[in-house]
Amino acid sequence: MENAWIIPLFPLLSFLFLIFFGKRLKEASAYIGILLSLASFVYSLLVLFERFTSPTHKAESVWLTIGDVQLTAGFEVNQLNALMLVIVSLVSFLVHTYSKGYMHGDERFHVYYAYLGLFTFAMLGLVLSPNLLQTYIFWELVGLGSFLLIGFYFYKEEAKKAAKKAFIMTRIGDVGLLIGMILLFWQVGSFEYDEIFAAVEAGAVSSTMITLTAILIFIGAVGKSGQFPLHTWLPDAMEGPTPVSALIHAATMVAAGVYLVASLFPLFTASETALMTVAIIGAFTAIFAASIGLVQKDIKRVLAYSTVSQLGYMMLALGSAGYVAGVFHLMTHAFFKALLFLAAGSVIHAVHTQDIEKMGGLWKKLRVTGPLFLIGTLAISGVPLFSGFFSKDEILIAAWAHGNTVLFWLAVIAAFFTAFYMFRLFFMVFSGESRSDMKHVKESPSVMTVPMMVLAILAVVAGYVNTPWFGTFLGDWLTEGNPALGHGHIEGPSWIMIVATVVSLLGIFLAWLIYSKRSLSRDWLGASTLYTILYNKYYIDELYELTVLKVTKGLSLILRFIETFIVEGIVKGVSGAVSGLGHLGSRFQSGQIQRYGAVAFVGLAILIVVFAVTGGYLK
Amino acid sequence: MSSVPLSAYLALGLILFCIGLYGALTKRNIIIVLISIELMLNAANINLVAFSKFGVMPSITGQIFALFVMAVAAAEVAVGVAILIALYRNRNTVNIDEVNTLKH
Amino acid sequence: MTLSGEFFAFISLALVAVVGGVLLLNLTKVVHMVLALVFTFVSIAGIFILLSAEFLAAVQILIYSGAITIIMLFGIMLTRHDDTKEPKTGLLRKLLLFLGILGFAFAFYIGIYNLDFGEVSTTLHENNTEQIGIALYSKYIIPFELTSVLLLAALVGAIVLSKNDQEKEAKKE
Amino acid sequence: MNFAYLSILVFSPLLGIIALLFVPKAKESVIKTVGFLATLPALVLSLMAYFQYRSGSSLERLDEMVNWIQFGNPNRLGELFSIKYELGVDGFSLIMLVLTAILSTLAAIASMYIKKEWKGYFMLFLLLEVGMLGVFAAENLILFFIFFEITLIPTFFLIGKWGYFEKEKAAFSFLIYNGLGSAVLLIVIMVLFARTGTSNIEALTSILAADSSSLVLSEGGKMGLLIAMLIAFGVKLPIFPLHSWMVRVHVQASPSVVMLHAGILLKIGAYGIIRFGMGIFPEQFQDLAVLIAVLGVVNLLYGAFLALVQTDFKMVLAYSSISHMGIVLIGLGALNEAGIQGAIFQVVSHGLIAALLFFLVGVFYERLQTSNIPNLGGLAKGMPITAGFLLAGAMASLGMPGMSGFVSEFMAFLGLFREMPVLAAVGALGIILTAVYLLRAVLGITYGKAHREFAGITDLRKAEWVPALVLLGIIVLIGVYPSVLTEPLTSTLETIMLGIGG
Repeated sequence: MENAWIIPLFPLLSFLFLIFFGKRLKEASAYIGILLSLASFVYSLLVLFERFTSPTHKAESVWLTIGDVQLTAGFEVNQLNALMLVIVSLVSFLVHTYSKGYMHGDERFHVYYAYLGLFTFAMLGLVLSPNLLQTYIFWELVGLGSFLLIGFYFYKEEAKKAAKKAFIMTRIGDVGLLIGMILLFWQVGSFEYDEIFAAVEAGAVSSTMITLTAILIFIGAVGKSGQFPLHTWLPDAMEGPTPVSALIHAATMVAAGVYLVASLFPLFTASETALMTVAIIGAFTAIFAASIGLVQKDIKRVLAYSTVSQLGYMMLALGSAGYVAGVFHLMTHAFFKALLFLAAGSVIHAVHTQDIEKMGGLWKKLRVTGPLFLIGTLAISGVPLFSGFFSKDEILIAAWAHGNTVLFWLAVIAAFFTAFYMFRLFFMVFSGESRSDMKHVKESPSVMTVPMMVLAILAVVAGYVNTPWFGTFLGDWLTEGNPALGHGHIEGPSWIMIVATVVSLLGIFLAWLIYSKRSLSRDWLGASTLYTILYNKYYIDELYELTVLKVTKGLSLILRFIETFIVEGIVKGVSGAVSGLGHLGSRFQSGQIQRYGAVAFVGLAILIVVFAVTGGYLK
Repeated sequence: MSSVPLSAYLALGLILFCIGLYGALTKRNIIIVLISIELMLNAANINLVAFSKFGVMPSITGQIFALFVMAVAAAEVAVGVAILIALYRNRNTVNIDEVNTLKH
Repeated sequence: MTLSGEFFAFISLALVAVVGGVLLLNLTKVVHMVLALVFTFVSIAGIFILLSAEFLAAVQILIYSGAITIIMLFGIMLTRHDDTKEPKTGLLRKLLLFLGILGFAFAFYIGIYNLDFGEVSTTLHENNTEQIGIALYSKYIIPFELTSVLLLAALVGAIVLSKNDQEKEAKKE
Repeated sequence: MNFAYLSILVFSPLLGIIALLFVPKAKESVIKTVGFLATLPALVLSLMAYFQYRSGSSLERLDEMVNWIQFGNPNRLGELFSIKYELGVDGFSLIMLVLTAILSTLAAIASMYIKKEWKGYFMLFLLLEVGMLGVFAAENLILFFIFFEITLIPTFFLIGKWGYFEKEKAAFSFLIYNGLGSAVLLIVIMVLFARTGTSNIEALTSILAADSSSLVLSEGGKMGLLIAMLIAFGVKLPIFPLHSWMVRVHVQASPSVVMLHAGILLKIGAYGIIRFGMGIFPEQFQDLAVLIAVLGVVNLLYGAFLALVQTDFKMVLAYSSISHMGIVLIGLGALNEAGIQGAIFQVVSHGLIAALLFFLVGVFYERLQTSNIPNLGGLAKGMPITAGFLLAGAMASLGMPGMSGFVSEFMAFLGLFREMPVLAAVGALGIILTAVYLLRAVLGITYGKAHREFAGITDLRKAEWVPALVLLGIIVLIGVYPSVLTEPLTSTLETIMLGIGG
């Protein structure tokens, strides 16, 4: 555990090596990436096991000295970190493997692997950070990795836009985080998590300050986790390669926001307002994104909105003081959403389109991908016995127990939506008639299917580490020795579980009726205004276009006006004055010595007369 | 001993100098300008010689200086007229206004 | 200031010199101006005699009244003079210069007015030429020799400058 | 160390000028090699000084002092006015010396884009280097001013002769603005010199610090001098609204000149404000802190907004320089350790980043003859490595952690948030805007569909790798291990903090 800092260095090594020598290696770059990510996974696993028995380990050294203040860098292995390490390195390793098949034939293959290495490095670094500053550093680097991978197909105009949007939208959040973090620093005098918590607990920070900083930091999380209103970049980010969507925009980076709130949980619990904000934003995002997901036609976009919605769920959990529920859902979601994305990638790989209207009847052709996709769908829909069921249940209980009745019912409706659109997706892709133009559909190679299988197994069993039936092992472990995080398991009325099950089954049934059995018309909503609004994602992008962008642009133009007319005017004035003086002077330079002599003499005469009359200055 | 005071000689020198100066700065003809300069030099000579007789320490040095001034003046006039002739050959004028090559 | 012969001589010589100068400025024909100048030079030679500088007086007449005036006349003859065509100097400049010179003269006059170091009996008038000769060949030998170099340079320079560049013109043709 | 170490360091480029005198005009490669080699002694010597300082030897040993000019009437004044030839460095100026030496060497490499009259170019270039090194090594205001002027004249010619289309105009506006700035500076220096009888910086600091009862200078006088000094250096920095000359210069001058201009010459302004403004008039500076911070935020936002609407990439970078210099002011306005350290970091960091970006502009301008963003696009296809460096440079510029830009931005804001949180929050908007305009420009150039065929266009040549890689390497080094800068700065900061009583 003392050497946990090595874990992020493996992928960094991979990044550096591939960026410099990858060009010669071509597709052999994949082996380097896979091997090094495997190394960090194995190491993370060892750290996790060690963490079961030994206490939190923290090591730091000075990074930056500002006067008397020393900012440190180091690493910390506590329960949450250890868990996240394993999740991140595992998904990363699987995606590395999967990509070898998916990206086969791309001419910038090695660059892709290099970027994956950079991202994994940053994400692992983020997870290991013991203080806010370091978190922020890796937080930004993660964003960089995400940006690079979204824009991987740089020659596509959409990819370029998406990458830019992703970077800028998250940056808006990041500035919130930065401000919050700095304000907190001047209150506490340190960026260290421990010291912040100690100060908060000791009441050294005023409650308004806690609320303010917590909300500012939450804005950072909102940006990264694609929460409303900074969510629009996440669906657009689907322009990147699909495995990237699985790694970054489903399992790891977008969960960083949740992770951040979880890491700073004691700060948030100290302010009821902050908690409430988190919960409301979370719940609203959950249902908001889910409703958009109902009508999208791009397979990856549906998954993207589902991710946004699930992240909202996690925020709701944390906002309802359900620390364990949030982290638990983060873990299960990482597995089943990564699985779904990889499976979607496999489908896209086979049919070369992302439009679900053009798919259908693939169940028979993709004998491996189909069932795997189904497992993922079942898990996310919260069908009993799958992992999603347990974690979602935890969240609902937490929300109920915290007294957020309205939010609770919102979450229930979101769960219904989730089940519906996921199965809509499933039925439209896999059931029904096979399309004529899809004859050459081939199952993906095993290098792609095996990682999916691993994820599928986890998507099924990961829930059993924390169940009301077999013990809440995860919860107990996470909260061990840290009462600020709340209890390992929150008791709730058992009808919640039944309601959740019923709701999700209802969603599945409805989807089946409409999209598989076709007993209900698919066009029942098609032409309505509601459909249009949903399909256009509530016109949020357009709204931003009209407000923020227009204002910025307008301001720029006004300033340009100032620049060209006022500032340049000053310049013109100055240069005009100078050249005017020059012209005036050059008139005397007639070239006639006699005139020069006359001027010089008159000057001398004046001086002499003055001298004679006043008797001299130096008397 | 002498009935004419030093200041009278100096005043004469001053008047001649001023006349020469005025001529040098206002006349258009280069020859006149040269002549005026000679006049100024002569005025200076009067002063030198006057001081050589009525100065704090009267000595022959003042006269010798005047002698040198004359030599230099002669050289100056020779070169000046030579330049004038060369100029006249090129420009066909002796008007000082048209000699403004310094401008360029 | 008694009305001695010396005073009378000074007054008349000074008058001639100043009148010569003034005429120099106001005559229109260049040759007349040179003539006026000769009067001035000669009277200055007279002043030199009053100041016990007989040798200088002789040199003054030889060089100024003789050589320089002749050179000037050559200059005048070798160039063309359209007195009528010459534009007059601007009145403003003339006025300004005149005021300037008046001020200048005034200031200096304050300085030299009543300047008197007292009379010391001198022997300048005795063997004046011999004295100059001794001083020139003893104390001032180096400047004296340098003067000859200067004159030589002026000689060469004058010849080079005024030489008609026949080779060039031959080439042109 | 040894005798005249700093003098040799400062004047070593003169050797190159002398050597160039004997090289025939037409021998392009020889001239370029000599020009490049002549920058090396300063580089080696400054790096040696840096590492020796890091390993614990004191900087005082480098100080030099020789009597230079003396004048005045001792009977009347009691003593002579004497100007001494004094060279010396502290941590801050040592860093600036190293930065100058590095950038000069790299700019000499980047001078391969010069197309004509290499001999004159390199002679001026080396003279400029002497001036820049001298500015940072001078311990005496008058000596400083002389070196300051030495930088002005070669820069004028370098811009006016070897630039692009409107180079003369740019050169003249450069000269007018900086000339006026220098004039103001000269007045300040002369007043100080006349009032205190010394122009040594340390002596001035201590005289004015002891002058609590305003014997030497009245309070108003000090404030006036400080404001004049701010204007003088503000032109150089440049502070809004004195910036428009700088935009022209950045657009019109050739890449190697802009590398030095953006990298070092602008930083002389910041150096002057920190060293002289803050050092000599600490109390008055405190009174002006709010104004400076506000100016900083204005610079930051104004530059950013204008960069947003430019179509020429060079214009974007020029306005981005204005914006980034705002961060220097923000840091100075904060007037605490974090802020000042951030400002100094930003000085160094922006020097490197701007040099990198302008070098890359030169790289693709050389190949494509345009830097207009709408005419470019998809460059990553034809020139992936250049595009990669460009992106890395942009990331550094917008404050990506792990690169030097972040450390400086972070510290400057850390400082300001302590003193003026609201103003700092407004300034933080600039961070977002920076990302917006840089991405817009850089992605516009490298990403998207290619507007033209890149056939026959080569990616980075070997000689072009060196500046790009070295600069990026240093940027990352500072970003990852900022102690390379903080440790030498410790004593300088302590002195400044002592002055402002914080």
